[in-house]
Amino acid sequence: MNLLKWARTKSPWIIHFNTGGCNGCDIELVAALTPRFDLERFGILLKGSPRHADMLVVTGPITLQVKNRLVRIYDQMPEPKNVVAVGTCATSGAPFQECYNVQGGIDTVLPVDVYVAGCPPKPEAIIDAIVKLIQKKDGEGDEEGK
Amino acid sequence: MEITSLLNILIFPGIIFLLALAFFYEWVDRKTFARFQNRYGPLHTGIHGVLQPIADFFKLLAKEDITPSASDKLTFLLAPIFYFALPLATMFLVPISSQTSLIAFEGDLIFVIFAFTMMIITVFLAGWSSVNRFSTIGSMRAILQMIGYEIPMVLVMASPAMAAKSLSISRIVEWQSLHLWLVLLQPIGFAILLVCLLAELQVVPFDAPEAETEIVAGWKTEFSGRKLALFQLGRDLKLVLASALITSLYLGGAHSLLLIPPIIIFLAKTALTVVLLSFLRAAFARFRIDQVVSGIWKYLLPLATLQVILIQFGFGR
Amino acid sequence: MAYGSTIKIPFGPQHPALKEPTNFLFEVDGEVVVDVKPRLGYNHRGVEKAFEYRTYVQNIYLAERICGICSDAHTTNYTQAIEELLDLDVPMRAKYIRVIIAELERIHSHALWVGMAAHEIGFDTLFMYIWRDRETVLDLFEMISGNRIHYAMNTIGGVRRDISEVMVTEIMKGLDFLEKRLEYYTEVVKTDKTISRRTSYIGVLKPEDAVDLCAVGPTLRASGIANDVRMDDPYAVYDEIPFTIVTHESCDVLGRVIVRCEEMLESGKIIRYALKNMPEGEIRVKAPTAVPQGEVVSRVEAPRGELIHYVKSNGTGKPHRYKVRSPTLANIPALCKMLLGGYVADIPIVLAGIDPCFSCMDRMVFVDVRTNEKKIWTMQQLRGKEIRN
Amino acid sequence: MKKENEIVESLKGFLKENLIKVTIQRERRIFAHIKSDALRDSISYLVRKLDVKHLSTITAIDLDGEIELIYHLTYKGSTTISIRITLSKKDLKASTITDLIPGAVLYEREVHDLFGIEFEGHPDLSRLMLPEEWPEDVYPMRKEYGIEQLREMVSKKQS
Repeated sequence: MNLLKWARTKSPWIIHFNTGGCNGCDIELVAALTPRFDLERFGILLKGSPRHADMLVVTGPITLQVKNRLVRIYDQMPEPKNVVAVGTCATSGAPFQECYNVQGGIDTVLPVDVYVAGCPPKPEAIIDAIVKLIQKKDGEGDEEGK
Repeated sequence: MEITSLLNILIFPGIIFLLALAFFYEWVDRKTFARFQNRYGPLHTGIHGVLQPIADFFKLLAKEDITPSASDKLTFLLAPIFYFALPLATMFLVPISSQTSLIAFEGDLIFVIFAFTMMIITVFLAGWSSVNRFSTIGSMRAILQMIGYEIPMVLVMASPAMAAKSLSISRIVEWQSLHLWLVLLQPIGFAILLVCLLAELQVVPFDAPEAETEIVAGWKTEFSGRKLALFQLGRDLKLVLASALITSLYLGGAHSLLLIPPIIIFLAKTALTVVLLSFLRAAFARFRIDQVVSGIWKYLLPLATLQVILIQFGFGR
Repeated sequence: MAYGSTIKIPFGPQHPALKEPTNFLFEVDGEVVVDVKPRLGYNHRGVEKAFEYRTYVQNIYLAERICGICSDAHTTNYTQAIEELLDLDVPMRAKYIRVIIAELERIHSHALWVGMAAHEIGFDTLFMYIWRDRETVLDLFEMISGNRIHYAMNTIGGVRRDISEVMVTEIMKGLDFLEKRLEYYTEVVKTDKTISRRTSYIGVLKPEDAVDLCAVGPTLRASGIANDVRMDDPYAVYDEIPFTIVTHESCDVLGRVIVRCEEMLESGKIIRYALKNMPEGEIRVKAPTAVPQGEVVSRVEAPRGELIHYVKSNGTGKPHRYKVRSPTLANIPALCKMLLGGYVADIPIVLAGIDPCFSCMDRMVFVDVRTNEKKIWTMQQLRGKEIRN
Repeated sequence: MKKENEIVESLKGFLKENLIKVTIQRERRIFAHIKSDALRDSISYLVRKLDVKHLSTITAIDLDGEIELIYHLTYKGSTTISIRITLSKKDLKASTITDLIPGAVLYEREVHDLFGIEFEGHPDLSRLMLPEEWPEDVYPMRKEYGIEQLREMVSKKQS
């Protein structure tokens, strides 16, 4: 069975969804694809359709408008799927706490595997989070990896 | 069916070898495409990421396989199988380990052309059966594009046959080993075949049917899990088939050269063609579907007919 | 597709072409767009209400997070407005630093956009190259302010960090490399066949439509109208810095790409001039917390166009009302005018043409448009008109 | 300051008694308070005579008892002329200016959505940027709603 585990950890395909953040995290995520950081070294590809993706990378606090669309995207993704919440907005909706149209972090709606702190987190932090999630899926994740 | 030819079919120049070649060439393609964009490409799976396509394939095999309720179940199931089987079957017609392919008969070139058209029909059925707006538009674009490049491709595949006066790829390869390579005799044909095969592979200048930024993933939007794995493998096999075809028809195919076995020559040439295709993929922006069709009809078609006329006057022989 | 009827294509809220959640519902007849209904609001967080519940100092951090790409434009605008209320005179050195940071952000934002536009039309190599070179600007930001995106440079009464001599030489070196690369990319954009095939005569916006629909920024300047807040309504030290407004007459997406590329080169010159003539002196002035009663309209030329902030204070520690109108909001009517009659394949590149930043903008939905006659056109009438001519 | 005085004079000449108060706050900033029913003809005067075609935005402010609308127009991109009208909370009606300045169609929609002001003649005043499940006739930017009130109103509507 370790061939399957090896395959699953070596080619995590991600899909990105911005739930109303300030798109600082989005441009850092896209910057992670470019030559200097290059996510493809780990086999990570940014896919367009939820059917093709394993990991849902979410940035931004959930606005009420986008909530059910986010859940629908999550449902469309095939099983073994994970959620990565990138940025303090996604973790807790921090800077937009008092805004009436914001519902807060991603975990109020979806089961989140990895939180990436930072506003916005640097591309290295995002890559480190995805690699930690891969190790966690491997089972040999070190102690502090949740 | 003697044991040897069964072994040939199953193992050496047959299925196992072709699948390995498909995975290897996808790695070559992704690596060169990344290097042209000044980045690394797959690096951490196997040495320099060689096993990355295999990892992708097995991961997709293990994923949940969703069939949309509104889709036409049977076609949705069969399309990936056809998309994978067609290029694999056509590869047996191309000479790999010796000057004659596993199955060589007069007219196998016509079968190859027929197989190329069937592949696009499967693409159309795949897109049409997954009832999703993006797939519908993607499949319509695939058919439109096929109408565009089909005729120049047939003309340009026929011109080597005219030069070698035979419709079998193996005999064309033999003919080339006696005369000059056809790329020197018919350079226009070589260029047009390259462009048409780019369109056949639905690669960047011609990837309107699965344009990621316009229609999500085009006709592949609804496929996931095993079906997507078969589509991925089918795409790689088509890449191998396209480069093998260019090598056999225009670059002299597999022939032994002062005690280097033909298989090595064949691999070298096809690898170079894959690098060339990958370079073209990195150098262009995507054309709109109407630009593709009008461009091909306005420029490639007259050139292809010119090529055929030239052969009649004895230039291409 | 059913015979004769059009099919509706949802574009977003999650779509690879759009980095932010917005939803455009296009009615398509074959490949031709006949109707566009943007349904925004996915990004609407109710920021203006939150402004009224925070003190003036806390609001700086909120203003910065309205938009990640033009965060400095928002904070410059905000701090200027409050300084005008308090009528503080900000030291000249702080104003020069504000101009330098604003122009560096313009280079970073335009480079980001040209890369995204190349990605929209499938030219990933240019996207990768231009984003690789954009990293130099982000390194400069990290050197000056410690963060790549939200630099938090501005505060009420001046600037929080100084630009030392070492940094000046560093910035100059970065600019030399950048200018060489940007000249090359401008050359590529102007000469490359495939780019011009996909962007010339696409998403055309005639000059009188641009003025009628109150378009702003590069979208307006690409239709040949030269107005730029830095020149017309100079703030900080833009009146002392010689620079030219970049315009282009082609009124299409290619024009917008070229205008943004040349604006990047122009910003480079502005930064060099500002670095050379930056006077010595302190960079901050102590600002009282209580703000007297009053109202101020402050305008800034953000990378995407004219950004307006309006503040009304009632003498307490919190603003009575704070209004933000971002440039993308002003460009949406022009965008809908451009999209009608185009191809489905052109939607992402035309949409990207105005460099939409939905996180700043997200307050608006737009359906109708008025063509030159005085009547108000409904969508059906417009559809008839667009198809015929 | 010459340009600003010219504009103020021409405004005074045209509006006469409709113009309640006009001030030149600083260079390139003019604030004019006019009667609410004189809105349309002052805007059409500005658009035709002074060629002020660019409307930057419309700001609405909730002063307890009445709502103030400020139309920020720019003259040749440089001088901002802010036309202010006040509507009492009892009848929140204002006439639309989309036929004079087509770009205004957006800003009127926002003010309608967040403050509940009806613009007669507006082509399509449907819901703007508030989510579908936002309760009807709750206008979030009004002073009478606190953020907590808004929160549980929405959660009540959703459940």
